[in-house]
Amino acid sequence: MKTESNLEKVLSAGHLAVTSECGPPRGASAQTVVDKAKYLEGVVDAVNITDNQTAMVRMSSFAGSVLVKQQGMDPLLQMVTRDRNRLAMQADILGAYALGIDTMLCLSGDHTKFGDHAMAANVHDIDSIQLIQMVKGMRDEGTFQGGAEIKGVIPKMFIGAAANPFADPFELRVMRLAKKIAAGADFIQTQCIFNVEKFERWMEGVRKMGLHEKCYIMAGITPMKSVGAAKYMKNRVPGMDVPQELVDRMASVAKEDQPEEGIKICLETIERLKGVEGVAGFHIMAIDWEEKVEEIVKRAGLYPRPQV
Amino acid sequence: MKDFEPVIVAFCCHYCAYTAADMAGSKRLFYPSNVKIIRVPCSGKVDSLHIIKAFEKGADGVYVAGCLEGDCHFKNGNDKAAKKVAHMSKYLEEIGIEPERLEMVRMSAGMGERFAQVASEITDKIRKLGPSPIKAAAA
Amino acid sequence: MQKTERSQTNNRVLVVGGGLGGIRTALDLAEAQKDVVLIDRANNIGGLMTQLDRTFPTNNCDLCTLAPHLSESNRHEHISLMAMTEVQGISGEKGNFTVSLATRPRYINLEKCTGCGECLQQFPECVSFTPGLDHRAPTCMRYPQNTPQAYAIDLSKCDDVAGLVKCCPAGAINPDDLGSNGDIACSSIVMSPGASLFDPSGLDYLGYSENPDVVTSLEYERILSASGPTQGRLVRPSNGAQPKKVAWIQCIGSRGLQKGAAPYCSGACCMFALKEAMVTKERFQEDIETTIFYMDMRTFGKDYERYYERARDEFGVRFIHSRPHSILQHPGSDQLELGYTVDSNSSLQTEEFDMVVLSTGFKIGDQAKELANRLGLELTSSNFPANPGLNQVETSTPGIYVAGTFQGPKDIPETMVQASAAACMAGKDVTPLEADSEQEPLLPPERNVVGEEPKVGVFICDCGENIGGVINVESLITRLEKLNHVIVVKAEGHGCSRESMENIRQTIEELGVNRVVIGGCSPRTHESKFQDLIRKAGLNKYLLEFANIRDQVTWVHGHQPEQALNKAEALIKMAVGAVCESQPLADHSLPINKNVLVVGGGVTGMTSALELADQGFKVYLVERTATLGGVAAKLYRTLEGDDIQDFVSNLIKRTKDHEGIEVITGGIIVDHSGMPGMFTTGMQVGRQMFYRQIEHGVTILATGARPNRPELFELGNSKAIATQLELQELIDQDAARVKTWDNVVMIQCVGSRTADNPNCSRICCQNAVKNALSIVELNPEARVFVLYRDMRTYGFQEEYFQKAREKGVIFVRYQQDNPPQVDHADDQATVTYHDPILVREVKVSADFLALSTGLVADEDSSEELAMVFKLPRTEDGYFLEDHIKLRPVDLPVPGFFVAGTAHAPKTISESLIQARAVASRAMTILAREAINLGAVTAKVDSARCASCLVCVRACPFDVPFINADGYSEIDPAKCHGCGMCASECPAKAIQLLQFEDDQVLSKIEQLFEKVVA
Amino acid sequence: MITAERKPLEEILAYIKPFKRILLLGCNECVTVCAAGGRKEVGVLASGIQMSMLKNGTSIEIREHTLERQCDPEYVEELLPMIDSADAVLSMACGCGVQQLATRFKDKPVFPAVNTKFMGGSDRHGVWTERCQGCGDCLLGLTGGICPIAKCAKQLMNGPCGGSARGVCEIGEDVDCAWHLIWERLKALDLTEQYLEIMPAKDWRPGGGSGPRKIIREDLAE
Repeated sequence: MKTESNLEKVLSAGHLAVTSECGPPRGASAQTVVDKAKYLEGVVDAVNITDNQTAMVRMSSFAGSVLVKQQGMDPLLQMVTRDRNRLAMQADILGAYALGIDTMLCLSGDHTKFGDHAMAANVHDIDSIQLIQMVKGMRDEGTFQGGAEIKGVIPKMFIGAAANPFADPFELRVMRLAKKIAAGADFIQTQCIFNVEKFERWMEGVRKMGLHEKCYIMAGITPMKSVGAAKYMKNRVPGMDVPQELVDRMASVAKEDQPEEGIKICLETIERLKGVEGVAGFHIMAIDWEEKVEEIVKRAGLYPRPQV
Repeated sequence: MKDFEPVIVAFCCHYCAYTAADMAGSKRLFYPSNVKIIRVPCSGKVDSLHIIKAFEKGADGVYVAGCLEGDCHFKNGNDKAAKKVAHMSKYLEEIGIEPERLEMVRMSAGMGERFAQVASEITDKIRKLGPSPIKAAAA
Repeated sequence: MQKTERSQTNNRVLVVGGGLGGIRTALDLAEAQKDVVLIDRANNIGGLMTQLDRTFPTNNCDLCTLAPHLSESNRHEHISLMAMTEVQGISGEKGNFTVSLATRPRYINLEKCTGCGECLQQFPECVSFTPGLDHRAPTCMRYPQNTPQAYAIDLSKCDDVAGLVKCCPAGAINPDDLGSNGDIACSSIVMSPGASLFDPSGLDYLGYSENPDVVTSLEYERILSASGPTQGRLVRPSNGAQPKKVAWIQCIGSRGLQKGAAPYCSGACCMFALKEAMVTKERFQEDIETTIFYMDMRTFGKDYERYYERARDEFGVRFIHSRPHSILQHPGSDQLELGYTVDSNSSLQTEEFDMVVLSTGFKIGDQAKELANRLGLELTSSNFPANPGLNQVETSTPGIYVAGTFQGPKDIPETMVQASAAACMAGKDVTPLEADSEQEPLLPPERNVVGEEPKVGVFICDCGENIGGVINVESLITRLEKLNHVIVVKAEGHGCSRESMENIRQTIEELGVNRVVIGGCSPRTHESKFQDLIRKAGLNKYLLEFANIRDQVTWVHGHQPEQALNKAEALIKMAVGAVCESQPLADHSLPINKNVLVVGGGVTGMTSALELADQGFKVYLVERTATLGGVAAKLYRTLEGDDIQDFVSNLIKRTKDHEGIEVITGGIIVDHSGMPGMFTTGMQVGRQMFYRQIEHGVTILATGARPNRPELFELGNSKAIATQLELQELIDQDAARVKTWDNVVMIQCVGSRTADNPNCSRICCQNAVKNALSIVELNPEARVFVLYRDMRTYGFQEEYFQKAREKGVIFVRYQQDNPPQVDHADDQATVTYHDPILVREVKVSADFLALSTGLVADEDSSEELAMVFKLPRTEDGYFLEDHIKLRPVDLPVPGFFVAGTAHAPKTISESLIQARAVASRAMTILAREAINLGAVTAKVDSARCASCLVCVRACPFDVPFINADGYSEIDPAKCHGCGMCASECPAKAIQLLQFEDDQVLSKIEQLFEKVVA
Repeated sequence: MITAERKPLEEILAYIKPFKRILLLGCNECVTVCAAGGRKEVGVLASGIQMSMLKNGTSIEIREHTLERQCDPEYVEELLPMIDSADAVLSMACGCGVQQLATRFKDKPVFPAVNTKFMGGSDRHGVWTERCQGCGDCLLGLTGGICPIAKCAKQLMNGPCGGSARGVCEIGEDVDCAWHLIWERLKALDLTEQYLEIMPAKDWRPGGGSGPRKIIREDLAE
């Protein structure tokens, strides 16, 4: 065990882990964070707290994580390299660990162009892989990125990274994962999987390089609320791969039955992925639909969560 | 402005519009005398600077007349001219001159009728727009 | 009638017919310094092409491309043009003909007529028109470049002769004109009077005579034409409404399909119909439907197949393989009902259309036939002049040559090629004139005006009433006299008359005028005349500006004399402003090296070499292989039965023996430099790869094509399967084997008209017919199946196709998406195909399967040569000519020509025609001592140049380059003078001479002088 | 080459409003090549300014001149005979040229007429693209000759983000994914192994941020 992280415990015990996410509000209300987190209590092993998701200003991931921690749950601090330089990020890591946060996800972040501050500078002092390296260096070497020694308590973070098996160039996707693992990623949360076949092909490549043995791979799952949402993800969200059959399937049922159809698809996906060697768990991203996570986890046979 | 007579400069390609203008002549097709032709070997020879200087000196309207699409004797001079005209139209707007005062037209050497018609239409249009703001300010 | 002896010497060529072909022949000869008399029956030259709206495959308006040829031919010092003239009779022989000519009266003195059109305005009924679709055609001058630039009077229609005579401001009308008869001596004659079009009136079932909405393709062309009777509005003649559905019916009067139809294929109608349908679709898009009813789409010309594909795939033209048998109009309906059947369904189909266009073919009209008879030419059964062998432009009478549609049906590019070839042949019979001996009188030295204050002389023509009738020239003069730098303003009456020209010259000399402005007609027609004038007055010819106050002022503002006067003043002021900025310019000229490099030692290259060497030019003939002869050396007989082996070996012998030809075999071109008239080309020769350089003035590419051999239909896997090329060898060399065959199958379009090689190989259909005929001749019991997509036996080849059918050869059409299937054993091939008439699969066990594999460009050689010579190629690797229509053998790089199958697939006799055509084109350059490149070229000021590459990129002809000093350099010998580099140069480092910025800006300044002081 | 683009006329007019006599200066180097500030653009701008002024009922005297290179002091000396007769200088050169003028003519207001954009090159006639950000520590040797700092929207140094699709960046259809290009190039060069090496966090110091960067060649500097 590298860390005290609950997620690491669940994964290392060989259970299929479950995580979900909670987007902090675009305001200063702590209660909103608490309310959203409540839906996930006892249902997941860690709750991702997003960091200025889609480049829109929100309550900081750090503060949101602290609020979740206060509820006795396990937050997973997301950190993007877009908004801060390496000094700020290392400072936050120290602070977060001091407040009991021991799991994080290292990302480069959506470009500011997509958010509400398109005019803002994209910092990108380092990229996501270099962030992973930096966090690992802090944990395993006890040094800051600049080389100086960390005084006293060393932040021991369970380090996560994202992977998108669907983006181009496809052949580079496994190698890029390998690079993230080489940099120090302990676990991976993938982009939402709709094109299961393509994901399986990716996993094949992952296994060929033995990467699934070096790192826990959690499959990203998103339930579609409606045919509109399906189309939006298919056409508008960069890096998403939604096969036309799924859109057609959503469209083939009445509007009021579409939410249920979406959940069915997501359950079928989980079921199929359980059988894929190397899948260590599921990361369920129910965007603006957190209340359904519990139902999904239960119907997928992933409930109750193991106590480790 | 009742007695306003616009002065319009027409840069005409030797191979098409200039010939069409001659043809309008041999067919005795009347059109307003406001249009003054400057002959160029190809509409692609028309320089942005010439267009802008024409306005600066007091033109109420300017048009560049080149060959029909695909008919340029020098391959693509007419298309280049059209792009220059579009670019200069934006600049005119910046200066505060109605961009409609500048136009690209296309015709073949045989189109005497079209030459006369274009000359009449553009003269009408410029007449409605009134004197160029530059000329008005200088007056 | 007057009887005049028109000439004593016979050192000239008579060209009969002033259509496009005749003009080309005359120009080629004249440029080769040979005298020509060009006669035409019509009032003006130009022929059929002046009636076309647009031409395939560029779909351009042809007026602008044809016009320069027309005015060129009028100006040329070696050409005397006689319109309204016909041949009456002939005597003598090659080298010494006497031809009697008769010229009808024009009643207009061409010397005096200014083309003002006053007669037409006042007496429209007396001025003869040229028939179009509409009898009220606006003018008998069909287009502004009419040559001669004059009208003609039809005196029989005139009641008030005195009034007519008086109306002419130039006094050019002469009612006593009797015309003239006379004899002319000449050494050779080129006949290109053209052909007529089939008249469908006799075919009742098409309803052409009754129904106005059934038109011929030429009539449809006139309706589409901007200069036509409807000014380009497409309307139904019956009711003036825009048609929604138009159908074309092909092969009207061709292929022996109707009563009175010719037995041959007219060759050009398929492309003609495609063009009309495309132009129609282009204009009206979704608003109109176009349908073509065809027998075989014969798009066999260079890149024509692509054109056909575009029509179908991009323009949505619909094609129905059928021959409609009736066009009906039911009482009360305004629709035309077409009745037809299609292959797979024998029941009658009908469909309604708004207009039906009949694609009428070429035929020899009675007049042309009579003319041929008068010349004593032997004719074929279709009344075309018979030719004795492989040279299509020869006739039964030595010294008389033919070109164009009079020789046989064809399109414009082929007419142009034949016209040049005829010029080559006819030119051999005359001797060129010493270039300088009878040239213009000695010119005074040019005065140096650099540094002098501008002293401008303004000369204003009143052009009779044309200008003087609208504006008061005197008051115009008063206004102009005060202009800066203007030292004299004079009215000159008809400025272009001999007397006025002399006055102007004297004024220039007496007053020391150093810049001249002419206020008169259009510089397009008269600039060169006045340039010559001021040059005679000791001024550089570029110190001249024109103010077009006739065509662009008085003619168009006649209703507003005051405004016209103001505008005339403005235009002259602008011209004065510009001329003050003008500087003397030197025309660029280059001396000519009179040697010729011919690349490629096939029949084409050898023929070109021999033609040029016969006329005294030194020729280097470079062949990359070790032997001469090319692909033709593997051929035995032509479709017409000529012995090719014999022909080729003769040709090789003559080539090798000719003193003027140096044959270089095993030569590979490796580098090239120079400019037209003085090229240097390096090559490696022989096994040792010995390097040598050759200096030459022109280059002819005759590198040929390669027989295609795609791995299709089991080719190469069985003795029983081979190409047509191999089959013809068997027929000639192993007739015994051929005789044993009971069943022979031929498959057409193997490796042609496919995705890989989209164009038609042109030669295969006639090859198949030729070989099929040979087989049934050897064994009348043999069954020969030809599986084809479209039988493209164009022109006279059609007659052999018909003959093959009569002999029992079975022709079966197959679709590209359902090709025949081939199974093979060692000595048998089983071919299964879908029979569209039987509507079922048919299986044939063939003793021999011949694949029509056609030709492909020789990538190896053509790619390399294209790189060395910087020549463009088509997508499929053939050399790309400068103008597909009018300059089919000239390459875009001046001084380069292409002939034979390096240009596109073609038959031997077609290659030989091109071989002679390039020889003729080459002589137009070689005959000169120097090439005059004019003065309108771009010039770089290296002090300003930022070496930014804008000019390099903007130039449409890739002329500018950054030189060793790091500045842009523009070779005046290559510059086309468009000025695009000058207008884009961001450093203002480039000026286009004669159109310099200062000149343009000065015009603008003068125009607005009053507005902003 | 340094690229630039003319400023909106309105902004230029605001700068020169207080003045009566303007020296409008082009530069015959980069800005000529990118069609922003050569002799021709100087002429076009002069006309535009004249007309705008005239329209607003004022007038201005504009003297047009184009220097070989505005960023070198010797060329700028050429202006001595004309500088006194101008109230202000409007420069169409890049920022380097404008500053050179301001340094040389201490009491003369100098204004930019163009926005200096980036270091780049022309893709084709009329199109220029950024290629270098002058980071001072070139890593093109490791990335197949394609710069992820200048060309990747996120300046990623270890591979493409999840937004790369069909070789196009998530930023927009007209932006190539730099890493896609790098990857294709590494493949073509048979250097794909290079990709697996993690590129460490970059030292940005050579890229500036500590005052103007300087190059001093001891052998040349006086």
